[in-house]
Amino acid sequence: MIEALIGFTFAAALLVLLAPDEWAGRLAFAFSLLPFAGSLYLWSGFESAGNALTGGDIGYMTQIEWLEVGGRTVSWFVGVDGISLPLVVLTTFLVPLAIVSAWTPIDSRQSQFYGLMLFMEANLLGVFTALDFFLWFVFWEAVLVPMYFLIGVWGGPRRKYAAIKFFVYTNAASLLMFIGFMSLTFALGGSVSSFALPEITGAIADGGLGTWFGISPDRIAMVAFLAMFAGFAVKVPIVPVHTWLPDAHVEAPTPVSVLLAGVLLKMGTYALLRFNFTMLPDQASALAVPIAAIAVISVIYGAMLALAQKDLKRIVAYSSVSSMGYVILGLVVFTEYGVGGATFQMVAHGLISGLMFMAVGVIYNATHTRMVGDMSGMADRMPVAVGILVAGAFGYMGLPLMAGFAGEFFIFVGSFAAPSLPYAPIFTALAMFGIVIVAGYLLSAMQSTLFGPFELETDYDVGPAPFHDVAPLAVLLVAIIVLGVAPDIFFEMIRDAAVPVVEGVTING
Amino acid sequence: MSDWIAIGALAAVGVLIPIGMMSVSALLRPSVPETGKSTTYESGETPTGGTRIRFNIQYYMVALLFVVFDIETVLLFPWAVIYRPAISAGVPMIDLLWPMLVFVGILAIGLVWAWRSGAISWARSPRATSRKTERDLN
Amino acid sequence: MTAVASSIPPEWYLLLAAAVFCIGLFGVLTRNDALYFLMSVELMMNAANINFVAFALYYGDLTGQVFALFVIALAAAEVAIGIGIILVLYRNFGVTDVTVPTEMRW
Amino acid sequence: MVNTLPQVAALLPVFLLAFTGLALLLVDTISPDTRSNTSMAVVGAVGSLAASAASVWLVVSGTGSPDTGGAITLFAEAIKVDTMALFFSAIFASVTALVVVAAHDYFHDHASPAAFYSLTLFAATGMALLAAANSLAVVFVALEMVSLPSYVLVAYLKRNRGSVEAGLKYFLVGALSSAIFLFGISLVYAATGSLLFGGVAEGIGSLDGLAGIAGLGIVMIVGGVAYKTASVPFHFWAPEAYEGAPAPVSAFLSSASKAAGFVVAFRLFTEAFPVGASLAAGIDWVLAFGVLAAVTMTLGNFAAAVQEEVKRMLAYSSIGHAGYVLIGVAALSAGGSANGSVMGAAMAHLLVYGFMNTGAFLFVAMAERWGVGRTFEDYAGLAKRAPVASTAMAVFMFSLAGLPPFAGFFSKYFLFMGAIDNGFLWLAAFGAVNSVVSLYYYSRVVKALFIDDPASSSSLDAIDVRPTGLYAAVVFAAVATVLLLPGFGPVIETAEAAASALF
Amino acid sequence: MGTAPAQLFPEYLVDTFGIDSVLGDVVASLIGAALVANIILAFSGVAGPWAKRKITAAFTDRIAVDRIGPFGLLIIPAAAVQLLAKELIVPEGVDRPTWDIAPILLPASAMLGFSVIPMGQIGPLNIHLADPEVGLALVFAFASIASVSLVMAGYASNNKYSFLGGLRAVAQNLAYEIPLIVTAMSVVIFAGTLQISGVVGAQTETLATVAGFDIPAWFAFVNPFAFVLFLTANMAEIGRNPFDIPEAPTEIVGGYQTEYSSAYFVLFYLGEFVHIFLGGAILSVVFLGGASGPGPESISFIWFVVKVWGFFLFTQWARAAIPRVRIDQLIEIGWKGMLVLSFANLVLTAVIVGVIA
Repeated sequence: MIEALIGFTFAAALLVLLAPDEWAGRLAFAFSLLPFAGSLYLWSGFESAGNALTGGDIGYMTQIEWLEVGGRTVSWFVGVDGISLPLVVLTTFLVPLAIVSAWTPIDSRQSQFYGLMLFMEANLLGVFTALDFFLWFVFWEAVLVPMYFLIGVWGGPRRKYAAIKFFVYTNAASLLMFIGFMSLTFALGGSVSSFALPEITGAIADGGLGTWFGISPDRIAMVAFLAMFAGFAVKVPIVPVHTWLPDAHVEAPTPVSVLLAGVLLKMGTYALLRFNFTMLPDQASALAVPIAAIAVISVIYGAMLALAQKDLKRIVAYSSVSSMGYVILGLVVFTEYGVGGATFQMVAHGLISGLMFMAVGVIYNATHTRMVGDMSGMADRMPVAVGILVAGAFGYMGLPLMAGFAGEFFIFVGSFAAPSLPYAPIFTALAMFGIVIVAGYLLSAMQSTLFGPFELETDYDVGPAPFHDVAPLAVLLVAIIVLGVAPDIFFEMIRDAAVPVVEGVTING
Repeated sequence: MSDWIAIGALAAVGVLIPIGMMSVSALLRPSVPETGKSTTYESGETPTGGTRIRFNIQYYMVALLFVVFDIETVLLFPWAVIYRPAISAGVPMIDLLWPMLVFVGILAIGLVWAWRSGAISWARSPRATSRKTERDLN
Repeated sequence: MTAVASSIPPEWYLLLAAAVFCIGLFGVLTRNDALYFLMSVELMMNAANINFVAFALYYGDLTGQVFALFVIALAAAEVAIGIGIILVLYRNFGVTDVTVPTEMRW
Repeated sequence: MVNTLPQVAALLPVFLLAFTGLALLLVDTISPDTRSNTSMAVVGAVGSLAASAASVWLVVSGTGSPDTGGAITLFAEAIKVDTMALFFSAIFASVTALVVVAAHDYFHDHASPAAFYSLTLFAATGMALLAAANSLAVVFVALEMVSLPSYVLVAYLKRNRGSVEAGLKYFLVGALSSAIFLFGISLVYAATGSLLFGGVAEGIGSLDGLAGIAGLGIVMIVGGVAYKTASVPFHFWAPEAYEGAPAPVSAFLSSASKAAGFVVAFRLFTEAFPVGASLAAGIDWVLAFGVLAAVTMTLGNFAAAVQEEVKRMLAYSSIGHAGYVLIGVAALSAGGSANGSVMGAAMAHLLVYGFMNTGAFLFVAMAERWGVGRTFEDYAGLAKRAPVASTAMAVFMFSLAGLPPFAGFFSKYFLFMGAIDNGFLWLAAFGAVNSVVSLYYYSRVVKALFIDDPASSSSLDAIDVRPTGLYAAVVFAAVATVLLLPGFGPVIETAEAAASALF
Repeated sequence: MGTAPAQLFPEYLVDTFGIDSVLGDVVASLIGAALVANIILAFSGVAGPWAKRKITAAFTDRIAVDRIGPFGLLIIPAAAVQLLAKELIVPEGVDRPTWDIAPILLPASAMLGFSVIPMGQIGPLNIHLADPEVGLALVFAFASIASVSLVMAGYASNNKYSFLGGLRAVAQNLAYEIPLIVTAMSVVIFAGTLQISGVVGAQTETLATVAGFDIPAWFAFVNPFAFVLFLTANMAEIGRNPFDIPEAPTEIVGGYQTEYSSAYFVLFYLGEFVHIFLGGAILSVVFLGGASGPGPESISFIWFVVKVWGFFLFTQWARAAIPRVRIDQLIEIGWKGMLVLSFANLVLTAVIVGVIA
């Protein structure tokens, strides 16, 4: 089933690549609906419980041996559990919307653009479903390639710089992570016979780590944890390795920003959850304080940076850094609500940041500027789009009954009384303070751009956005509200999968 | 005793005789240096141009072709020597013949190719052939 | 012949071959002219041939001798190709000095 | 089915390549004046594809593998066909097919393309023979059979000063190194009294007082191998030759010829000079190869990073890749558990490299055919006019860099892992760091093609032709590079089995 | 190996005088070499030039050399002294060491070829210096050095004609060397050895008896086709008419020897004669049963002289009777005709030997 999903997306990407530019966008949208339908089908039939890595049920599992080398098999091993399924749904849901939102801004080499979007979608699906390290890593890296082109070819004026910075940062990070993981597998030696993540997780839990090149198992585990954490931190991103993100966002075209913020950042947190926190819970809890500190710094620092920006896209980008900080905090506290909330927040943030970027993009399409000081009174000219933007901003601030509230609420509930994290209340309180800043900067930006008299000198009329620009915004808004009203549609399964992770940790002190 | 001593002896004698004649001549002959004598002989005319003339490329072609076939003879000689003894020893003729035939056949293809692509035609184009002059024939 | 040859210790052949090889190597390293280079390389190959023939005799094993024949053949082929290349070199650059052509950075 | 054929049928790929070369001469003989470029290319491509297919078929049917009775020895043990030989034959024949197809367009207005095709095929024959050599004599003869046509191929554009200069330099270094190689063989013969690998190995095991001679000989042989594989210290011909040579020839040399050098190394240093016996005799070539590998990959990569011309960059990167593959020899240890893995991974890398590197050079050939310049700047914006070829080039570049979605990643990965398993962590670390460096300069090409704007609006007008053969070859190489990722299982397993059979 | 060869001349000396040491070997070899050299010089330095003039005169219906001595025989020493005493003119720009070595190399190499030729017996003396296993290959190798000396002379003389002559000499030698050797190889197939005594020994049996007269199994009779090929190639190899392209006086003055005078010229002249006689000797060894012939063994030297002089007469007849071929004809005949024919001959011979053996 999952193979069909990924395979179809690849095939669609190829077809769109070869299609004529004129109807590549429509074709891509049509094709992209099918994976969404497929993921809904997966969701509807999903009954598994537990975490895929810790011996729980794996939905729609397929395992076929691919190759065997040095006594270890690499296989096509895919499946979903409560953590990955929401992300799969998020991906397939966002991509069609992003494609529609690209119809206006993308006006050259369309077939290549949409082809790459679908290609990226296929690889993202792979990342979230792969349960074999190699397979996962291939998909993980394969996401970078279309992203590089999408930013580099269709981006803004500084697109080359942004694309290369993105590429270098994420690749260096991948290498670091790869080395970390590999040293783990070497230390495991003969106790594993494949690169399947469940098997490796099990082996580590059973104390399978051995001495390797004279290094003790504990130290290897710690080094691996740090290397992988550093690698994923770039992807998330966490302060201080976040600097590629604003550049990439600002330069990327709107639909690409949507996917970048909506899905690509979740790869980092997803991988952190899967690898660092599920496989090496002991190391994670040993390092809980520094990690929580970094998380809180991300929250606060990201928000402060956002406050200082004039570019709407940059504001949203930095606020993403801030939001990701919550996710890390949720993960590191190792409670049912913390981890579950973090996962939920991934989905919620995916939707909300997607909405924000898309709305900013709609305004940009009309005004060709994103600078806060350049415009005001946009609400006059584009009432619908602006209305949705405002709604999205409130979602970002954590307005109740919207998805963002649910995610943050779960995280704070989980983290406030976390047993494994010393000084948990302080961290939580500091993180909560971030919300205030978010509210501050979003409100001030809204105030000056959207309201008041219309002031923008253009030689053309700035009118309401076309339907196909606004429609995705509306759809996203609906989804955000639905998720906010009924978080259980995802949280139920997420919690199923999160509990085994939490149980894996031995609480020290 | 070694055959090679005798061969070396004849080589020594063979070199000594010319050197002896040169020496004798050096003692007998007069020496009357004069610039006119020492100019290059070109049928009595004043020499023109340099002596390092550009000559027909075919000389190289022939030389390269020779290398190919000379090597062939080097490798064929051992075969020729053992052929009859091997036949007498009861080796089937076909076993002895086919390596040589393959070898010669490959070279034959090479020769035919060289032939057809004009490597061994002294004058290369029909036009050049039609106005063969002394210079072209070199 | 065999008596004479086998009365010479094998080290002498090795030394002779090494000497010839070094002469060739010296020529390669000190001469700029492509033709000298060719000759020097031939010397080096023939040094190897000395070893092959001498030790074929020493071990009473024909392979070395036969291989020497092959080497002679290959050396000739190499010279043929070398001359061809030197010829086009001369056509293009007007010299046979290997240090002159510097179309590309070294 | 194979078992019912005569044993000599195991050499089918060699015969097919040789016959094709001869057939090409015959084709040209039949119509020397019409110079039918197309018919020659078709014959050459069909022949080399047939050889490739034959190799694959023989591998699949288990010819020469330990499962079906072990390696097949022919001609008084001078030839030994095993899985490794056939594996490499497949590489050589595939690269030859690509090069021949591409050459059809590259030499579309050349006066006499005939010799090009047959020389390529003859060189490929030599390579296939080299892969099956079991005697130092066959090694040398086959090596020369590869080298001699290669010299001519490099200098094939005889009115192009760059080509001639490249040919000259390639020839000079080649002749010198083959003389050194030969002298090395003669010293080994002197010390061991045999030219057969098995005999040499026995001799190495029982050297008395001649270890110095044998050691010197092995050092010289290492030198010869280094030349053929474009490794330090005999690497400096490579940038010149690859840059000056016609691009299809560069592709051929840097992929097939290099692989030929490595198959010699693999065979020699497992069968003739086994690690254990050599170390026992005090000849530590493992360390020598380790140092060579590290220096080669570092030098190649860092030199490639500062190049301004794409072809030259590829040339240096090819040196870097030689360094990676050398790990396959350098990371051997006596009785090491991962000997087979690391050498098998090196073989697999050569196979993958055969496609991706050939493809990259053929893209350069296409650019030369279009007449766009040679520098990175000249390639700017080519993707706007030639998206398919540029996409293929991007695939090659990322694969060469070892980015995970492409086959190049797997082969490198298994190579480094094998080295680590055998206790050569430092080599793997060198390789990994170099891979990261390489990403920089490979991505420069992609950046130029896709992201940079053309220098002027008219600079893309040169792209006025769609050379079918070149396109076909480039696209095929790209598809192969991509498909080798899912299809990597059988490749690496075959390679590992083939390599393991040598220990 | 045929009949056991008679004792070689130096060995005979060693045995006779009982000087069994390396030094003795050397001395005996030198004596033998001196004898052989004398015979060669007698042929080529004295009798040859004289006979050439007489023969040419006879063919052209003229009278030649009859003034000095009986039948003008003393003209040879007179001419020698005269030439030796001439001034040596060294043209400007010659490449001196090369220019000097060339005239030494030509006669020396041709003379060296005689070292393995069995010249028959004078009384008890078997005039055969050496009989190595590779004799036949060796004699061709020695003979080929001549072309090196020609090209040296041509190149070193700094003269267009000389240069062309040298080049032509090489081209011609190259073109006919292969047919020559391949044809000889067909003989080797019969003989099964490269040793000269073996090749000669293989020709001693009786091929057929016609009218009570035993025809020996000379390869000229066994394989006349090969004989004709060999004869032609041999003529070209020694550069005699109609293949005297390298000198071709009407085209390029004197070819490679244009700039030579005095003793140097004499040496070239001598060398050419030695070369002709070597060609005859090779022919007689390979195709005409060496020094053998009817009658007792002890007169075999006579037979050798007859055969060699027969070949010499043949060359002189060709010189007078056949016009010189053009260089393009020469090269194309060599590569397209002789080469193909010689290979056809080789394959046929191999098949025939295989069938009858």
